[in-house]
Amino acid sequence: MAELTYLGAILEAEKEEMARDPRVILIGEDIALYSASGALGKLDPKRTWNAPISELGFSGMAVGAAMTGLRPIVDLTIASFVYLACDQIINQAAKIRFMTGGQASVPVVFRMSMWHNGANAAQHSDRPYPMFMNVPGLKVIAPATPADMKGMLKSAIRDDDPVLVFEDNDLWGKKEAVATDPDHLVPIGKAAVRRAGTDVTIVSIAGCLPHADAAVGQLAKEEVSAELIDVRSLVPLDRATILESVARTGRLVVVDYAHRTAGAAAEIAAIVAEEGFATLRAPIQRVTTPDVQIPFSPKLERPLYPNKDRIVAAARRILH
Amino acid sequence: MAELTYLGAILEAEKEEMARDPRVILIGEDIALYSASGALGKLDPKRTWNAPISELGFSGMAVGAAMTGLRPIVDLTIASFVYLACDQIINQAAKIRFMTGGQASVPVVFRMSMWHNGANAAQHSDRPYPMFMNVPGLKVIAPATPADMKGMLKSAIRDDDPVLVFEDNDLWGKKEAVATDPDHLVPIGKAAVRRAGTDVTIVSIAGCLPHADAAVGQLAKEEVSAELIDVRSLVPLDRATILESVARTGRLVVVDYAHRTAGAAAEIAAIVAEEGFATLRAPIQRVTTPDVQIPFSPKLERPLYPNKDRIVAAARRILH
Amino acid sequence: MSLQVDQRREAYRRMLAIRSFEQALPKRIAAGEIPGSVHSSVGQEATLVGACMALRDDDYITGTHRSHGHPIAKGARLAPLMAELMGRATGVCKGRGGSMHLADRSVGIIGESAIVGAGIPLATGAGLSALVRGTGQVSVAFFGDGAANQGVLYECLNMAAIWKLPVIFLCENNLYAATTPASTTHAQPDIAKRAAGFDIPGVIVDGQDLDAVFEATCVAVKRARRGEGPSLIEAKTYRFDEHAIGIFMPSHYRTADEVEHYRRERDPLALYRMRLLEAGHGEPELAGIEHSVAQAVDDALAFAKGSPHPAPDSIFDFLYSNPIGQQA
Amino acid sequence: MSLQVDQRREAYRRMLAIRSFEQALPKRIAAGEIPGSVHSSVGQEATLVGACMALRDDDYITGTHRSHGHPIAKGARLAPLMAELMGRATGVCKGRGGSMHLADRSVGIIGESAIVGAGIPLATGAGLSALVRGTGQVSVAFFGDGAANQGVLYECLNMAAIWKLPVIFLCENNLYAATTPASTTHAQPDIAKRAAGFDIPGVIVDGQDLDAVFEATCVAVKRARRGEGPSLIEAKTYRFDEHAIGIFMPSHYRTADEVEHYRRERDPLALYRMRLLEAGHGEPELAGIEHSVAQAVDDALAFAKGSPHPAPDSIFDFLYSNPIGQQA
Ligand SMILES: Cc1ncc(C[n+]2csc(CCOP(=O)(O)OP(=O)(O)O)c2C)c(N)n1
Ligand SMILES: Cc1ncc(C[n+]2csc(CCOP(=O)(O)OP(=O)(O)O)c2C)c(N)n1
Ligand SMILES: [Mg+2]
Ligand SMILES: [Mg+2]
Repeated sequence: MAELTYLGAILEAEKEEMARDPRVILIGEDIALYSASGALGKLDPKRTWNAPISELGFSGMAVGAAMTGLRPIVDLTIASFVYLACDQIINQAAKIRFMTGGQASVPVVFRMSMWHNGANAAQHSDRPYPMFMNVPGLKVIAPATPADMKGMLKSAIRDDDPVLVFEDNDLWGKKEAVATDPDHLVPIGKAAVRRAGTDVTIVSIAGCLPHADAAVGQLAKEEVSAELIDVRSLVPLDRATILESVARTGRLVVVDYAHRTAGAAAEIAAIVAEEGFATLRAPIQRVTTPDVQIPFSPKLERPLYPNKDRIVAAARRILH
Repeated sequence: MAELTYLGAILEAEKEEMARDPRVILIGEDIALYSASGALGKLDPKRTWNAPISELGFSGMAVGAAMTGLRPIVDLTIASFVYLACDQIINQAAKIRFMTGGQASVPVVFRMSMWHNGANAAQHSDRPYPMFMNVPGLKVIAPATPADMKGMLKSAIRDDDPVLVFEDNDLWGKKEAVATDPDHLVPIGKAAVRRAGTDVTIVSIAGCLPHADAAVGQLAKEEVSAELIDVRSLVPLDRATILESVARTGRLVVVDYAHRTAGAAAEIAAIVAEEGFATLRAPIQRVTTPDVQIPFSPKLERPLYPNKDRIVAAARRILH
Repeated sequence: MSLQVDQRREAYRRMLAIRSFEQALPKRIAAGEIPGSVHSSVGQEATLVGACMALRDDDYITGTHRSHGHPIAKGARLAPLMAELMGRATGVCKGRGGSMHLADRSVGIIGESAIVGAGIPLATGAGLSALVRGTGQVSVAFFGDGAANQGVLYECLNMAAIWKLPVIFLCENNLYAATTPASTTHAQPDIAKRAAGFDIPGVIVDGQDLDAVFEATCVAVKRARRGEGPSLIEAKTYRFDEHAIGIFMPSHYRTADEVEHYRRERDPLALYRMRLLEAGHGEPELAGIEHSVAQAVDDALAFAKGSPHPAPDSIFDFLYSNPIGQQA
Repeated sequence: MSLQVDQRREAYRRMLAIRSFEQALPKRIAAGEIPGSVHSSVGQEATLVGACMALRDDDYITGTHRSHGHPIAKGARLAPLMAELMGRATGVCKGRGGSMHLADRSVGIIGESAIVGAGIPLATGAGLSALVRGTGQVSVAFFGDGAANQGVLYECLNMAAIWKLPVIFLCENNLYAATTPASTTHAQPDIAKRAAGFDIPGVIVDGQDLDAVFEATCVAVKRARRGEGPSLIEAKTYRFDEHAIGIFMPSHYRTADEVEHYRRERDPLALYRMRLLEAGHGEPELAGIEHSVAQAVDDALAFAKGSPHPAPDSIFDFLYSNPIGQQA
């Protein structure tokens, strides 16, 4: 085990996988920067491609490279730029294996970070994972701890399907002990039960985990036993763990930084309303960012996101 | 009133609005075709722009034109091409009014048709409205009848915000009597109760309406009184009409052609599980297209979509 | 570079195979055996085959919605293509792809994209892959004049140039994009001229002349394999049929005279046949090829019709490398 | 075309306003008064002002993430810009936009887009709009060398050319995109050369020379207003500061010598000041301008600091033309 930050975990995962597998390459804007900084060690120039600002083009190139023997990692830097690459991700990466009857695999990873509370305003603050959840053929992950980030990013790089990795820049500085074994993977598709509880199930998505965790702590002081599930992977989604928990607690709060309408929280609520209805004893609560663009002013931005108080309040609403 | 097909309603709405307001222009690929055919009458060449295949470019141009005094209608033809234009729709059209503190309006309409059962395969068969529902600042409509299409498309053209209009090519040939008054509008944001009922609420999205209607007919034969709501508008969504209906029936089936995960049906299910839980007497049912790409083979494609039998089966599951 | 004797035979065979394959389709569509619509490459055979004859078997190509010609030009077997058009389980894409997506991986095709222009970055990426893996392969992106207005082309020209990727950008300029004449949507008529801004050679060839296309492609391939980077080739060609067959398509956008002129004077098959005769290939030899191609198309039709449809419960196959537990 | 006496004064005033405005920021960031980071246009003032001096007040422009220079060059008042940087309700964008988005509509700015390249189609569309409405307005898209690799530029060059739109594509080529030298991401160094493929004039000017930029823009504007279509102008310029201020930015990607050279030899303000003196503008006159600009920046700071923050419950304002019933 070694102490790693969330950001360090990303670099470590890339470094290990690039060392392990010569097919792994990196492509993105300004990445000469971090390879130059030595963060990835000494690398063959043919393994890191410092790209022009051409998101659609190099994302599509990564798909073409993935079909022909490489395993590219595309660094899209900030998630708000992914819209430029949507056609290649949705119409190509997600569809090619299916559309060719399995003649081709598309082992490509698209990484992107989501920014909060940095006064970056509407064009640099999106959390667009919900839209990709609606696209069959993609896998979508949003790890919330350094250990998960390292283990799941490594799983993503070794996966034969396209994987979108959403990183929360809120978490970049977060530190914890992480496995150093280069073959230690965290599987894609399994949620983590962070705290066991009996009164209410709190499902946390991506960077909401610290807030949800704080909320569970607060609820414990009020003698409420909350179970905390960190979904980690949005597609595939670990329905079983969520349903099993709600079957015991009868109550569900879903916490998500993304916009409310047709988001990840809506999907989890719908699954439980459909398959867990018999055990549900109270209205499902979604604690999300409201449907508004992200403003520049920190005074406007900060209150928008889910936080401990909003989560605790949601739990209280359905407990009493 | 005059008999119009769904496709005819689109042309009639465009023709009337172009006659009414010189600021309305049309831009898209191969549209010289339908203006040449006379479908829009005699038009100033400065009002119809037969575009190169440059979806991102001309969508962005429409946004720029909308900010400077025009009211462009962008014909993206098939919805699967919208991914190319996502950046301009999501990062610009949806954000500009907010991001500039109201200095600019973006009265632009993006039209796109969704294809079913035509053996068009994965790259021509998407129903991508769910992803745009997650983007604040956009309005999203999916009318299911000629009268609604005419009245709502006209409302969209007169709206000061960007509106995405999803058309179902299943419905193109559908005919009905439509108001000829050029000022007859159908408002955006109001659902239509197509059939009143007391035992179960069936919420239909876009082109599912004929199937849902057939299902209601079938259920009536079985002495089940189903209420049928056609949402028509996805953003804004008429929550009140849905919640009020479920409050009476206690049961909900949501029918949608789009993929299941994080789709429009998930949002409606989540709203009811959150705000209508007290009145809900049975699990919510989503009848959707499963999370798989659309195959070429008609034998594979046809069974994927919601149809009368699947809707009736879903209703039965929660009635008995 | 010019084609050797048996290469000439093979080139003629492939051009004829495209033509005969395409010409067999309307009847099958009318009979309801082929669902949907098809986009035929009749008229453009010399461009497709001329380019592919300059390639190794393991070189990559990407094509377009007009997807039947590319695999045949690259040497694909006809039967799995025809079975795909009929949506059968034995189709090259297991019935999932259909007419706009006849990508046959066994001959190096990594995509026939029905999203106009979207195959271009795939081919560029395959070139990058070949470079990284050091295989000496090249990659050809086929695209239309319409596709040449998609911005992604310029992004890829630039990246291929700065990284000296072994990629050939091959524009099939058939003068129209669906119903839209290139003359109304292109600032100037020569797409090849757009290459100079990216320091890439841009050449124009007569796309109805197989040898001309072959030679230009050979030059580009040599350059690419030597590590000198990409080229753009614009083949001026013509589509003899309507944009699509099996769906209503207006024809007002070009004159009957123009179509007639190309069919009569600029038919790549007729032109090449004449050239073969001049070069000493006798009538019997050509008739032999013609007979065998006709037979191959008949065999493909029989194979396709005799093949099973995919089973509805196989719907989730090929979506992911492993099933992830989707629900029907 | 050359600038008249009072235009020269105004040009100097605007350049100086950009410089002084930008230079006031680091202290305010350090003091926590400006949240986030800012991208300064110091070094690029002659390009911005030279181009805008050739425009009418009602002409349109779109800018970039480096968004302070464009509005000031177009004549905007400083106070609402500064208030915006401080996230105040009196800001030009009511505190919603911030540093990357100082679009001031009152001077014709229809977008400062932080999505690299995305302002280009907006400006092209404004040109189309001017043409349709017959107003004689022109539209200028400012964009960087980095943005020049976004495909959308070529889509817009082409459409502007075929429809003869009154649009000027103005590339601020400051040699770097964030940490990436243009020499590593552009197939050849001159972005202007990419215009020829679209039959558009492409000219290169010294972006540190206000008069040169002004003259080139005048030619393009005249052409545009006459209905002859678009032009591309590439101004070779240089960014004196780091890519962004207020966030960690490495500086290894260019040498200190290079930066020093530009600051010393190629400072557009110093160069223009010298030219004004040569042209007979006396020291007292220039000192007067300098004093009034310093005062204006101070006033802007005071206005901004004295302004209220937006009220949290106003969050849904400006999202739609009418509230649609969003939930907090
Ligand atoms: C991105 C996208 N936009 C539009 C279409 C609709 N469409 C299909 S083929 C076509 C014309 C393509 O023209 P060109 O590239 O010249 O190829 P050709 O059909 O002439 O072979 C169009 C507009 C599409 N399939 N994809
Ligand atoms: C689409 C997109 N990709 C990447 C970025 C991140 N980014 C911000 S500024 C920048 C460099 C832009 O370079 P250039 O266009 O030359 O403008 P300059 O900063 O030099 O003024 C990059 C890559 C972005 N904002 N938008
Ligand atoms: Mg064409
Ligand atoms: Mg730059």
